[in-house]
Amino acid sequence: MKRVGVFVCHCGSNIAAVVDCERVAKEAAKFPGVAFSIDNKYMCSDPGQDLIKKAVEEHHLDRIVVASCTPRMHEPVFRRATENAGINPYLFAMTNIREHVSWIHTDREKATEKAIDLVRMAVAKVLHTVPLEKSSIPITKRALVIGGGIAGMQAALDIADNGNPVVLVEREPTIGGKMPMLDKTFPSLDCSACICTPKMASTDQHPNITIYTHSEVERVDGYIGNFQVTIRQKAKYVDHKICTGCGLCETKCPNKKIPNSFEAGMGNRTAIYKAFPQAVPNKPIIDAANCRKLTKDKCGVCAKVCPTGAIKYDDQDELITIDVGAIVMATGYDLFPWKEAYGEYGYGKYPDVITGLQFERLVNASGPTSGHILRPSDGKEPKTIVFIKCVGSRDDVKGKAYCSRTCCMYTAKHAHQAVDKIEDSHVIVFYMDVRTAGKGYEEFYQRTVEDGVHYVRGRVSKIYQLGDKLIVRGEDTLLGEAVQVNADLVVLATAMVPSAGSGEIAHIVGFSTDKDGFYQEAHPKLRPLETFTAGVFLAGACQGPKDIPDTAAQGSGAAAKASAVLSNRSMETDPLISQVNDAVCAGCGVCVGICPYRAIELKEITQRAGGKTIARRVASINSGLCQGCGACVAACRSGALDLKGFTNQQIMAEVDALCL
Amino acid sequence: MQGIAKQDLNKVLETLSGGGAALLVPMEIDGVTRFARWEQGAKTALGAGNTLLPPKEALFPQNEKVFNYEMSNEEAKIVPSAAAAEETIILGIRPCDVRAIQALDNVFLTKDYVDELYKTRRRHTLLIALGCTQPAPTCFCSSVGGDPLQAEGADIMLWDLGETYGLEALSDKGKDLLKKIDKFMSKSRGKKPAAGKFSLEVDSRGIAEKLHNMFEDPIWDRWYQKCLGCGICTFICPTCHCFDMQEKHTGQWDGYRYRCWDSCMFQEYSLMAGGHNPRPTKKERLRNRFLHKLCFFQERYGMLLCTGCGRCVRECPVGMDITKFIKEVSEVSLNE
Amino acid sequence: MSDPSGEMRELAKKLLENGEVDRIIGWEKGNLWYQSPPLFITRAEETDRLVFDDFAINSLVTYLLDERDSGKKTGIFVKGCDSRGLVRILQDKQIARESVYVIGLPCSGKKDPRQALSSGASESSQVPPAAKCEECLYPNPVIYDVIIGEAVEAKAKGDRFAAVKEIEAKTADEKYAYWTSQYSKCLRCLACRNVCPACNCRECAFDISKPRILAKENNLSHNMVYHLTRAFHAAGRCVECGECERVCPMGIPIMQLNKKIIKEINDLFGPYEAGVKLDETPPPLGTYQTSDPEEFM
Amino acid sequence: MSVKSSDAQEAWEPKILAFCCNWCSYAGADLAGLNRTQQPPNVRIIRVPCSGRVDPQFIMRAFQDGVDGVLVAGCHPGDCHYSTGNFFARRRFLLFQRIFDYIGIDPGRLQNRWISGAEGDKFAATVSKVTEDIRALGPNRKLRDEHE
Repeated sequence: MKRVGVFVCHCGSNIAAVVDCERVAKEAAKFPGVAFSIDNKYMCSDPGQDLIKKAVEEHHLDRIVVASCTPRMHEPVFRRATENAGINPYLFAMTNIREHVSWIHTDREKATEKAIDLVRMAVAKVLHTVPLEKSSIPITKRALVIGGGIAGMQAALDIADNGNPVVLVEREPTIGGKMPMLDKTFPSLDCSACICTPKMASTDQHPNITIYTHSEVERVDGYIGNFQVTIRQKAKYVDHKICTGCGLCETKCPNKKIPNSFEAGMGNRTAIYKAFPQAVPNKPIIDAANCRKLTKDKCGVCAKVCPTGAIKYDDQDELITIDVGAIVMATGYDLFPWKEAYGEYGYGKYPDVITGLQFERLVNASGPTSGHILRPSDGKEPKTIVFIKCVGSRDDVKGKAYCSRTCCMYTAKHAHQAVDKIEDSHVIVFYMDVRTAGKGYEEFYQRTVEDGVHYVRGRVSKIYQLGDKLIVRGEDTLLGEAVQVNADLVVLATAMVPSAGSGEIAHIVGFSTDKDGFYQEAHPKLRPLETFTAGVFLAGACQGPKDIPDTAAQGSGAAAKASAVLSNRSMETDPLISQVNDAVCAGCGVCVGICPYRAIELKEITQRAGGKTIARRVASINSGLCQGCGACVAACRSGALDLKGFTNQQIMAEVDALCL
Repeated sequence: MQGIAKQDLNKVLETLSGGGAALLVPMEIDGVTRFARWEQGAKTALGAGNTLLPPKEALFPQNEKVFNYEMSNEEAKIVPSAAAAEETIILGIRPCDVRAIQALDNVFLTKDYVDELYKTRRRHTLLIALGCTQPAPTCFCSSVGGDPLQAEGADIMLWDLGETYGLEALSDKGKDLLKKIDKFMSKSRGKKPAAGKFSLEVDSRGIAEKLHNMFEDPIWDRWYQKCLGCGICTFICPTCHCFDMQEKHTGQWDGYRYRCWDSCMFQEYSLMAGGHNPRPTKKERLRNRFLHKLCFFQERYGMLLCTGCGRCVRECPVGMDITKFIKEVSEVSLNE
Repeated sequence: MSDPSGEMRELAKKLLENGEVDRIIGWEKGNLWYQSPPLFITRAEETDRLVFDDFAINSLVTYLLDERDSGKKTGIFVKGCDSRGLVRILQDKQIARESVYVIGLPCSGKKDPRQALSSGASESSQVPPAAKCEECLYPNPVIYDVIIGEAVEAKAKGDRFAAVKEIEAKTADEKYAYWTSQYSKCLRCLACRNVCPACNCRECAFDISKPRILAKENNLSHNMVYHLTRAFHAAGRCVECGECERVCPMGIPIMQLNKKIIKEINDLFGPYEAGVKLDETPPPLGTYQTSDPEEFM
Repeated sequence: MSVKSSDAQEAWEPKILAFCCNWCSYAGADLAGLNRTQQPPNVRIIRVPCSGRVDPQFIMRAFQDGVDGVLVAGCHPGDCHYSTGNFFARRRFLLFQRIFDYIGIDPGRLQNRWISGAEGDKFAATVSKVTEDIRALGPNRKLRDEHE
């Protein structure tokens, strides 16, 4: 016979002022299974919790019900109190007679009746509880960071500094991401490369960090603490163990006219190349598609000139398998492909309509023009420069509905640089709004305006070429009049979009993306770094557009989350998760597709049936992944699945208790 | 033979139900023919042959309260349920169904076991049987020891003579009842009619003895496969009488225990508390049903538990035909 | 339609003789002229018993569930409606596709033995077509290894949901009175469940005693819950074979509820035909669209 | 299970059951309490992790047992703590409400709402509205497992 103890809290006068707690306790004593029942001024106080302990001893209770405040606050407290009293903490039920009764009702009689009902339901539920134990899963103390931009480097460094090994996988031949391409950073106008390349070097040199560049994650199995990752190291054709990075091969390579993506198409590179002089690793690879040796079996110059014999034309892709305990996603962003969407800006047919990133290369001292702003068409210095903001952002017809957050500031920076670098320049910015939320951002923008940059509120409706001028037509919506500018150069502040292939890698790792393809955080406010897949965290622009300080902060945040996972040898899992009754499960698999955490798979079991042993497949719950939402349970027709702590039987008992 | 004119039937029914007795006659209700309480103006289905639902529910309802209980944390109290004691007349019951009630009497009233609930109902029930002149295509009472025209065990026997119903009291209770409707009685010229031809016929002699040795016979492997495992045959059978006992809570502490029809064709029927099922597949369950009908009951009570009403033959959705089974059994040669 | 029995027997014989299948499920002639019940054979010499006449109405596919663990291969005959039931069972992973050899039979409609009896007919030509066949949308098998006979045209005419709309037009109390009159009749014989290809669980929720979701007591409330639960469990999965309604001895219009659900699923979540394509995504209640109708704001 | 059919005589008060998901609607109810937003005392809440946990079986059971109305509340679509649970719940209950309507149970007796943890006022307003609706419909007898 089960022996339930019921404890009714007054919460000072918070409950007792409206609910007759003594009467609730007296009524509760008559409920089936209740062996002891009492009311008390403050159940959460030490004397209140001691009361539970004493009552358990004196009345040999084996289950506890506390009627007090919201379980969202004190459930852990009373679970512990139950445990301290020598009872399994899950043989406990709590009901809320404060927020849901005394604070919202004034009629003492009706409030008391409601409280009695709620206690009866909790008693009915607790009678159907069974002892539950937390289980534990081992943790592999190593992290994987996917993406070697500023977010990924920051995350890798912080995890590594925490003492855990990190594997950093970067698709490009160098880490660094987009930041080294930038000239200056707003609002401080620091040299971007000057603060970024030391970070790249630190990442490279950190003893706990292993970098795989020119590599992609091909497969991820397992779950938090226990991921198995397969990395494809693409063929580099240069043995980096031998190569000294002397650079001789690059100077001798005859194929010199390959557009360099690092220069955003504004400059060229050779077929054997490093993306830029400070690339990490600072060793070249061969771009197989453009190498004459690899495509036509001619040339072979690099092998001939290489002083160490590092060139390996027969290099192959290599698959590397590692175990990790946590994963940080830092796959960054790309620019919105404006040429496909904006006919009014010429679909890319005017060479002097460029993007902000291209402008970065133009003003960069290490860029193709050595930092002189020269327009691509004729190499002349532009005098009149038009900047257009929100190209692809805040435009749900042609582009994206969202704001890309960084464009207002980098456009202000660009405008400032143009005014600064070009004498007698005339700089016009077409904008929808100016958004400068950030430390020192508004001041920077005001400075730009004071510099003489002309801000026009309105969209540009048309750009066309006339002679060597670009005719920019728009509207000044503040003055309500048409505006025309005869410009030498037009710079588009294009939207940020998730980097190419980010959806595929999300699928491989096993979490979801939002409607724009950015990675879906577990909660937009309170869990911005987590995904729904336990052990997978987000950093940087892969989660949504953001600037460098936010990205760095998120990198550190994700690192803290990942480090927390790796800080233990094993981790406890909440026992309030789904369970399968193998005998009942028919293995239809409807639950597999419903689980948002990929926590259910069909596994084979053997079973005795009709005198023989048969093998069949049934659902199986991964306790490391299941979060206990119960969606699978409600979808299970036969009732083979159930949710511990919220079982069908418990809920039915609560329903019955309400009415009987 | 005495008789009543068919045109007086309503008045006769009115008189019979007038004394406060429940008069159950075949009626069609929401598309189902069954024995239901006749009230003034109700249309009978006397001529429609066998009802879909047998009259057993009048004596053995699908749900029946056994006792009430009241409990507290200290004690439990049982309050016996008062058995219904309403006078009941079942009119229009066919001879096969009367024989079925005799089988139920055997189960519930003999062999040192008396079921009080059944006994009370039975004692207050009077049977007015209607002989069958034209057997339905699924009828086979004559093949299992029945007589379509004579219902031994009924209180009154009726025959459809065209314009009139011929009448004959078979018991003292029947004679007393006939006095009540004396004024509608006339001397009928007709005599007990002759039975029509059966289209289903099978020789069931010796079936019990033969099946006694056929528990492990391969015949069951052939027969169980098409069975759906549903309970149609048991629920519409006039003789099937298995029940389950369950409790229903009507309050925190109060409730009642009831019994309700169960079916040996259900997987859950023979499932034991620990999870073992001695009749794990449809084969064992079908075997049990047929053996109970055609062997075990005969051995215990001296009659088959099949009265040839043909309901299962008619209603089984997979065409399970007990006459065909009997025939196949008779063709089996048992070599020791 | 010409009688395909000859071809059926020949094929069945070949399949059993060369060991391609371990058994065949088809139909045979019953004791009475209006019965063609299911037939199970394992020996080539029994194949002459196979028939495919007006009364071969039973779907045979649920019998595959009885042998789902045996590892045996079954040759099975399917009509259009039966084949959708087979797809249902395959999609629910209850049997492997390799464990069945599917012989398709285009079907222009069958007759119901109970109707034959109640109509007082003495031969097949006097018996009207079965109710479920009048509404047939898929007379040709949607899945098969081999097909015997020519494809036939769907004969369903008029509004598929006419009966549903008639009920929808009633007031709440009229609806409830209607369903009360129907569900009060239910014996809970479970024939509708046992014959249903969508009811392919190993253990039915109704048979589980902890918690018992449905009391064994037979009353209107429990009968309603039985029927609503069953319909909801089959929601988006019902293949409209109509077997549930055919086997019901009490004449409960079970398909009127199933069809209502089909109609609503089509309206709410877009057109969907259960059991038509083997490689289809999860049934409508096993998935969602963020753009699903929003009524709960 | 089931109910005594004696509630007609005394002043009838609607008996309403609410299933609230732990993360949004239950938190919304807590917030309404915190704000001391007065509500009719007719609703009893069963806390579940997610609206996706709510099996229509529970709702039928509640009506069998004798409640007059049921409210199922969850996070707004897109805000589910478990990301997708309420999308499944939405499909399930869009359909189930229509089934209820079809057998003659007034759709007002089974209501669904999305209520976030920040919407204490919405929670209180919903409780008031549902209570009013059910009061207007009167005691429910349909689907009820009645006995003497």
